Amino acid sequence: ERRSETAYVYKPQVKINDWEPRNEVWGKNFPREFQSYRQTAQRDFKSKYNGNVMIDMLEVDPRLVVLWAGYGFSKDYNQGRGHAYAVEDVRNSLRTGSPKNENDGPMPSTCWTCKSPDVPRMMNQAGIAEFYKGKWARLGGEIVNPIGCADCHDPETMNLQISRPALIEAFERQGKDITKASHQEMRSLVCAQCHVEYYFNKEIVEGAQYLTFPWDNGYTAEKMEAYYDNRGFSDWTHALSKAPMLKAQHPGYETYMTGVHAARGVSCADCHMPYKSEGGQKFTDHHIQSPLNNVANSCQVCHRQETAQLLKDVFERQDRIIENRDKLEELLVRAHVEAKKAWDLGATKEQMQGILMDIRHAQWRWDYAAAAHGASFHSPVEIGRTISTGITIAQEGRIKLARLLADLGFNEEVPYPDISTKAKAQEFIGLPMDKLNEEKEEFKETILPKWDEEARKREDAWGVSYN
Amino acid sequence: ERRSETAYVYKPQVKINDWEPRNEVWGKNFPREFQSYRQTAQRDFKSKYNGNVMIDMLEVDPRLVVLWAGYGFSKDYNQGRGHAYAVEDVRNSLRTGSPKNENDGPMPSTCWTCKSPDVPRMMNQAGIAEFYKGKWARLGGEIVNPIGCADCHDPETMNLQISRPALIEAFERQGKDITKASHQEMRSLVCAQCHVEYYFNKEIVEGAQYLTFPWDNGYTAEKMEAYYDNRGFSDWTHALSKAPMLKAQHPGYETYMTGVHAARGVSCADCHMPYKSEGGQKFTDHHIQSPLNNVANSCQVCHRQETAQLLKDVFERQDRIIENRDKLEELLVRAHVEAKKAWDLGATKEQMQGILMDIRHAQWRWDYAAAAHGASFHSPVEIGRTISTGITIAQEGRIKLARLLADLGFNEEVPYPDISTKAKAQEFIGLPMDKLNEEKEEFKETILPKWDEEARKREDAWGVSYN
Amino acid sequence: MREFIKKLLPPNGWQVPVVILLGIIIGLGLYIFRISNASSYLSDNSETCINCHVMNPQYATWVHSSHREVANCNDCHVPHNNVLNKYYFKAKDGLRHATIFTMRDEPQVIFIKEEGKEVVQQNCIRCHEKLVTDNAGIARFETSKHFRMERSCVECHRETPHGRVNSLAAVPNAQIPKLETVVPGWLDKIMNKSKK
Ligand code: HEC
Ligand code: HEC
Ligand code: HEC
Ligand code: HEC
Ligand code: HEC
Ligand code: HEC
Ligand code: HEC
Ligand code: HEC
Ligand code: HEC
Ligand code: HEC
Ligand code: HEC
Ligand code: HEC
Ligand code: HEC
Ligand code: HEC
Ligand SMILES: [Ca+2]
Ligand SMILES: [Ca+2]
Repeated sequence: ERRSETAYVYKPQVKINDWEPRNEVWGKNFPREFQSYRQTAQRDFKSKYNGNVMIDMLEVDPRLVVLWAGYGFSKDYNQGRGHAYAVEDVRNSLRTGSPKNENDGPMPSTCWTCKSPDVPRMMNQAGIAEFYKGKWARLGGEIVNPIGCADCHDPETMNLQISRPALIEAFERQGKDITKASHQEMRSLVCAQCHVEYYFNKEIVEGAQYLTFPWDNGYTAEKMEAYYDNRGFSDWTHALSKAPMLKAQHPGYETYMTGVHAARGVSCADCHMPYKSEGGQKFTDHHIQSPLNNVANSCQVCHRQETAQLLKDVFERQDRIIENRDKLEELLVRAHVEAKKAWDLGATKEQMQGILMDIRHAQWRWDYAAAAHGASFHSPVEIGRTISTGITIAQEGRIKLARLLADLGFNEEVPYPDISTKAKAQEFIGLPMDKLNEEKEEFKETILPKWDEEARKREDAWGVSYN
Repeated sequence: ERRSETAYVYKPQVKINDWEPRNEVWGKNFPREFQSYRQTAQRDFKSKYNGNVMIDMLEVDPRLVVLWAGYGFSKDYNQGRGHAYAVEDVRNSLRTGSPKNENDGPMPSTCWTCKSPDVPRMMNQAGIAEFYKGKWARLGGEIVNPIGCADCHDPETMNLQISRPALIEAFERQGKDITKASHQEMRSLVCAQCHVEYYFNKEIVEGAQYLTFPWDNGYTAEKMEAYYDNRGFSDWTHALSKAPMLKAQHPGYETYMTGVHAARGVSCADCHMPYKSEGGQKFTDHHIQSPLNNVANSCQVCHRQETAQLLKDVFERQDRIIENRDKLEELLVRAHVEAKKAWDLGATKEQMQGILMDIRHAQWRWDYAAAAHGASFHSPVEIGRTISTGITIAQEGRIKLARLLADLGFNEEVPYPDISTKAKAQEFIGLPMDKLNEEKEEFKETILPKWDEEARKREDAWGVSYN
Repeated sequence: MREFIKKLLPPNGWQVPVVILLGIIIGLGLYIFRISNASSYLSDNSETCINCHVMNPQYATWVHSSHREVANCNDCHVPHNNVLNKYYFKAKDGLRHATIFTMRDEPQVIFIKEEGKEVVQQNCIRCHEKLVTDNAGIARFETSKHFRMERSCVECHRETPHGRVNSLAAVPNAQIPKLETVVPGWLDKIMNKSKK
């Protein structure tokens, strides 16, 4: 077998140990891949809806604050940027709060799972369920390297590998064997470790917030909804409507799987990590980003249309989806506010029961369509379908609300709140933003330097072994 | 110039006169095209939603009867079949009624416009506006040949041509010159003479139901809706809800134009009239039909996927669209019934105004999505978008209705009528079907033979001039 | 630099004929341009080729192929490695075609010449290079890159874009664009009349 020879044509500069989390160390052996990886730190491209700049989604669209009232996302939510920022962003987010010690803060340690190649290292050290136990702050000094080589590669062979148990377990529960995945499938599955909907299952191991992908019935909004409904699971109770809510987090892989590119065998890497030529050498571009910043190497490998036409194709699909997604968002704000009004007027739990389930289901569908920022291009027909069903359900809920409100003696339109800015919306739902921001500043000044110091010491001790 | 020589490589058997409506005569010169054209009379293929068999849509989906209450379509509506049936079907439809003489019947002569190559002949004889005057029965003896060669071809050169003024006029009003159309565009524009949304404008020429395409603002549902709204036009007043309704008729070209195949220059003929090889000759397959009965020659010219996969692609898109289209249909039935309830309880015109416009707009969008039977494949993203907006509007109307009904003292769900079969639905809206069917039978027995006889005499007199 | 100039020059065997041909072209230039609509031959428009009816079968099959929207005749049949070579090849080929055609010597079934085949092959690779060389693409096909690059593409892709059946007799009624009568005279007449 001379098949794998090319993999060893390179002269390795350094030895890369198992669980090596430091991207710079891998970079010594693979300078091109590393250089391009480093470009994920760029902040210079904004497309119509995405790009690598920091986009404060709550500012762009303050309705989100109301939809997430009572949940961390109403404090802070940004459109994701490059992999190089993964650790920085999870540290800075108001969602992770301002823990004062390792047992403090709103988030569990599971939140680290998709942010760093230190994760496989820690999982190996402590065990999977142990990793998922305790608070997020507990691992602050351990997890410092942003997403990188060890998340996707085997250091011996450089083969693509699955380093996160949640994906393997999800496949198992579906009766599929991930080790049988083809090379081409692996070029998407490495992404499916993170760009997927998830929840924390507290019933698997006592005390662990066990990372779980809700795929047992399938990938569509309805199939995952049924999964959660059957388990009586909810992420939080809405502050206004008291509905038992679900949060969809970036179901990128799931929605991609329902689109035509997946059906034709086109992988995530084909568009987000195309081949690149530099100095007569070809390699995989590790500058993972919006393909709209790189149409020539991505789309145009398969499509001969001009760049302008391909951009138009993407924007046209996004526009057609987002028009109705925005509408659904407005309807959901109304539903929450109307439900609150009903409670205020003395509605009973029995009367509200069906209405709250409608709100739960409609918002789940909206989030399924919105949370994966590529979905309106990855699978526009399916996303459009999902939004339509969401609109129907939201409006059914509002019809029931209209009848209930009339019963309770209020038979007119409930006024739409003034939520024209993020600040107004956060005030409307009663968030003490000044306090949250102050505490975060203090956390950054006092706790973060300690974490970094701890990490520096550890990594210095490892050193680098040159060949 | 020897350019056009090939056009004469064939030995013409007969001379084809201008306005020759008889397809058999053309067929003498072009036997392959004619033989394949004749196959449009086949009734042997049923796909998931379409095909060439007779599909009684009111039986398949009795809700349609309610949506069209007060309008001809509630009596009779079939999914279109092959071109060879165009004349037979318009004669047999209950929509054209049972005229006793040439000044009788519910339909204007304009109804013939898209059914036969006798139409250009008659338009040339009488003039365009004259053609559109009077009743449908007036031209019964003149229009007998089903859609055929003279509708699309120039008899001299066999070039594609536009034989219907409505398309030329619509282009002119859009500021476009149809004579500048490319060869490839013509391969769709010949279809756009008929597979388009239309209405009868009574304000162009006194006494004429002037065939007009409402494209002045554009091809989307919203753009055409604005066209009609601005003119205060409505096709009929709904029998239950009294809403001023619009009927969308097969906006096939318009919806196709919003899809990716049109964007890539793929024409109607590419899929519905692919090239065919027979006995060492290649020619355009004039068996216009569902491409799903001919995937190899149509789709697979461009797509390498297996037939099963391509069929799956089509069905998947259709399913995803039709799920929500069906839902919207149900919501519209509810809206009509609820509106009737409101009238019954004494609602005023002022109270109903906004609600009726919602019903009009929502049903227009539903029809835009449903009437062109290919649309859910031709342009699934845009059709999905349109249906979503339709659902929002229908439900807004129903929220207003809920409040109005509560005001009028009725604060509960209005029961959904039992319309589980076509017969029940037609009874529900009060159609005297037995009478209509009896009259039609008589019309077929007494009037149709006269029309045929008149035509036979005329055509016998023309003869055929062999070379 | 010398490498560059060398690249611009036509292949060895053709350098002499080129000089002669250039002479002829310059000599008869104006005259030919006027009578033959020659300016159109400089374009890449596929319609140019069907100025000759013998090209109709190829036009008809091409216009029904998936390449219609993405590749015109010259994209495949003229070298694209440099500009000079492109027009040199065009001139050479065009003159031969014109001569044969003028002498009414055209065969019923045209076959591509070896040299033309090589041009076509290079053009397939020119457009599809990424697809046939990048490892993502290769992963999708059974055959290896090596195996495919060394054989003629058309060996496998026999039907791309003209198909196997494309003699003059095979497409007797092939429609070629001559769209001056999209709106027939009679309709034009009565429409104008009804407007006034
Ligand atoms: C299954 C993998 C996974 C888990 C578990 C996960 N994330 Fe993420 N996270 C992602 C992905 C993927 C993105 C990029 C999303 C995008 O496309 O914008 C992201 C983005 C982020 C961002 C940057 C964008 C923003 O929202 O401001 C923050 C902060 C973040 N996550 C925090 C968290 C927290 C807190 C938790 C635990 C509650 C968590 N993550 C758990 C995968 C995960
Ligand atoms: C270990 C978890 C993980 C893996 C594996 C992963 N991602 Fe990400 N990805 C994230 C997180 C987290 C973010 C958001 C980072 C932030 O905003 O701080 C992100 C951001 C992105 C972005 C946004 C970049 C920008 O410029 O806005 C893209 C595109 C992306 N990922 C694509 C991919 C693809 C394609 C793959 C597989 C080849 C992949 N990701 C694998 C976690 C992951
Ligand atoms: C988010 C996933 C992901 C991360 C992180 C990642 N890679 Fe890769 N890498 C890939 C994929 C996908 C390929 C293409 C594999 C294929 O097609 O077989 C690849 C290919 C490679 C190859 C093979 C040669 C080539 O260019 O195609 C090398 C070497 C490599 N990566 C090095 C690195 C290094 C060094 C890092 C860290 C700086 C890194 N990778 C981080 C996903 C990743
Ligand atoms: C590795 C090949 C490949 C890459 C890379 C690729 N595509 Fe495609 N694309 C396809 C295939 C295959 C189809 C399905 C059509 C078909 O079967 O021919 C498709 C379909 C499409 C469609 C029609 C589907 C729809 O939603 O209407 C659009 C638009 C499109 N691609 C745009 C893009 C853009 C933009 C990019 C880059 C961001 C891109 N493609 C990258 C292969 C690819
Ligand atoms: C056919 C090409 C194609 C494929 C395949 C594809 N994407 Fe995308 N992706 C795009 C395009 C185009 C966008 C929209 C970018 C924009 O709006 O700037 C996008 C957007 C994204 C974004 C948001 C980018 C940003 O700027 O924040 C993420 C994250 C993402 N894709 C991840 C994935 C993952 C994970 C997969 C596989 C499961 C995948 N993509 C498969 C083309 C593709
Ligand atoms: C602008 C062209 C046009 C005009 C005008 C027109 N039709 Fe049609 N008609 C069509 C097309 C196209 C179809 C095929 C629709 C499909 O795809 O099913 C059709 C189908 C039909 C059918 C067969 C299917 C069915 O509905 O049962 C009947 C009957 C019919 N039309 C009657 C009429 C009548 C009556 C009128 C006048 C009110 C009329 N048509 C006016 C284009 C037209
Ligand atoms: C002169 C008007 C006219 C023209 C021109 C026309 N159609 Fe039709 N078409 C009709 C009518 C009317 C029907 C329905 C006939 C019936 O059901 O009796 C129909 C039916 C069809 C059907 C359904 C056939 C089946 O088996 O169910 C298809 C497909 C179709 N047309 C495609 C086309 C295409 C493609 C073109 C252009 C190449 C075209 N039509 C041009 C009027 C027209
Ligand atoms: C609904 C429109 C339509 C009708 C009706 C129609 N044709 Fe055609 N015809 C076409 C189209 C489209 C082409 C392809 C033209 C092109 O590609 O240039 C064509 C091509 C042809 C050609 C050129 C040779 C070939 O096969 O491509 C002939 C000859 C022909 N038709 C004869 C007929 C005859 C005879 C009839 C009547 C039996 C007829 N056509 C009816 C639309 C039509
Ligand atoms: C003349 C060429 C041609 C023909 C014939 C053709 N297609 Fe396509 N198809 C395309 C092109 C081009 C695209 C756009 C993707 C791209 O840019 O590569 C496309 C896109 C698609 C897509 C993806 C778009 C979407 O809605 O998601 C599907 C599915 C598809 N075609 C199926 C079919 C089927 C089924 C048929 C036959 C009924 C067919 N095509 C006939 C050229 C063609
Ligand atoms: C890319 C291929 C493609 C193109 C281009 C295309 N169609 Fe279709 N068409 C289809 C497919 C696939 C169906 C669905 C057939 C089915 O469900 O059996 C369809 C369905 C139809 C139907 C209903 C067929 C029936 O059985 O009654 C009509 C009518 C139709 N198309 C007309 C048109 C017209 C007119 C155009 C151009 C304006 C056009 N189509 C362009 C592929 C195409
Ligand atoms: C003046 C008439 C005429 C025009 C214009 C014309 N051709 Fe030809 N072509 C011919 C004749 C005659 C032959 C047959 C020559 C032979 O068999 O040696 C031919 C043969 C060919 C061949 C096969 C023989 C070879 O040279 O390999 C190709 C390829 C070809 N033509 C391409 C084209 C292209 C591309 C165009 C437009 C740029 C074009 N032709 C324009 C007359 C013409
Ligand atoms: C996508 C590439 C491509 C395009 C575009 C193309 N051809 Fe060809 N052509 C070919 C191939 C491949 C062959 C056959 C080569 C072989 O048999 O080795 C060929 C052969 C020919 C021949 C020789 C006859 C034969 O069938 O072998 C003629 C003449 C010709 N082409 C003319 C044209 C004309 C005229 C056009 C434009 C209307 C055109 N070609 C467009 C690829 C192309
Ligand atoms: C000018 C660029 C160009 C040239 C030259 C070209 N192609 Fe293509 N080819 C394309 C594009 C773009 C597509 C995709 C077409 C589509 O999406 O419908 C394609 C599609 C294909 C396909 C898949 C669809 C089909 O028709 O089978 C094959 C196979 C193919 N080309 C082979 C060839 C061969 C063999 C040659 C040389 C004879 C060639 N190509 C020359 C651009 C080109
Ligand atoms: C030994 C046979 C063989 C040779 C030689 C060959 N191919 Fe192919 N080609 C294939 C096969 C097999 C496929 C896959 C067909 C499929 O997917 O249905 C294919 C597919 C393609 C496709 C379509 C890819 C897609 O996404 O649909 C293109 C384009 C293509 N080849 C171009 C070329 C070019 C250019 C060459 C010459 C450099 C070439 N081929 C040489 C066998 C061959
Ligand atoms: Ca981004
Ligand atoms: Ca049909």
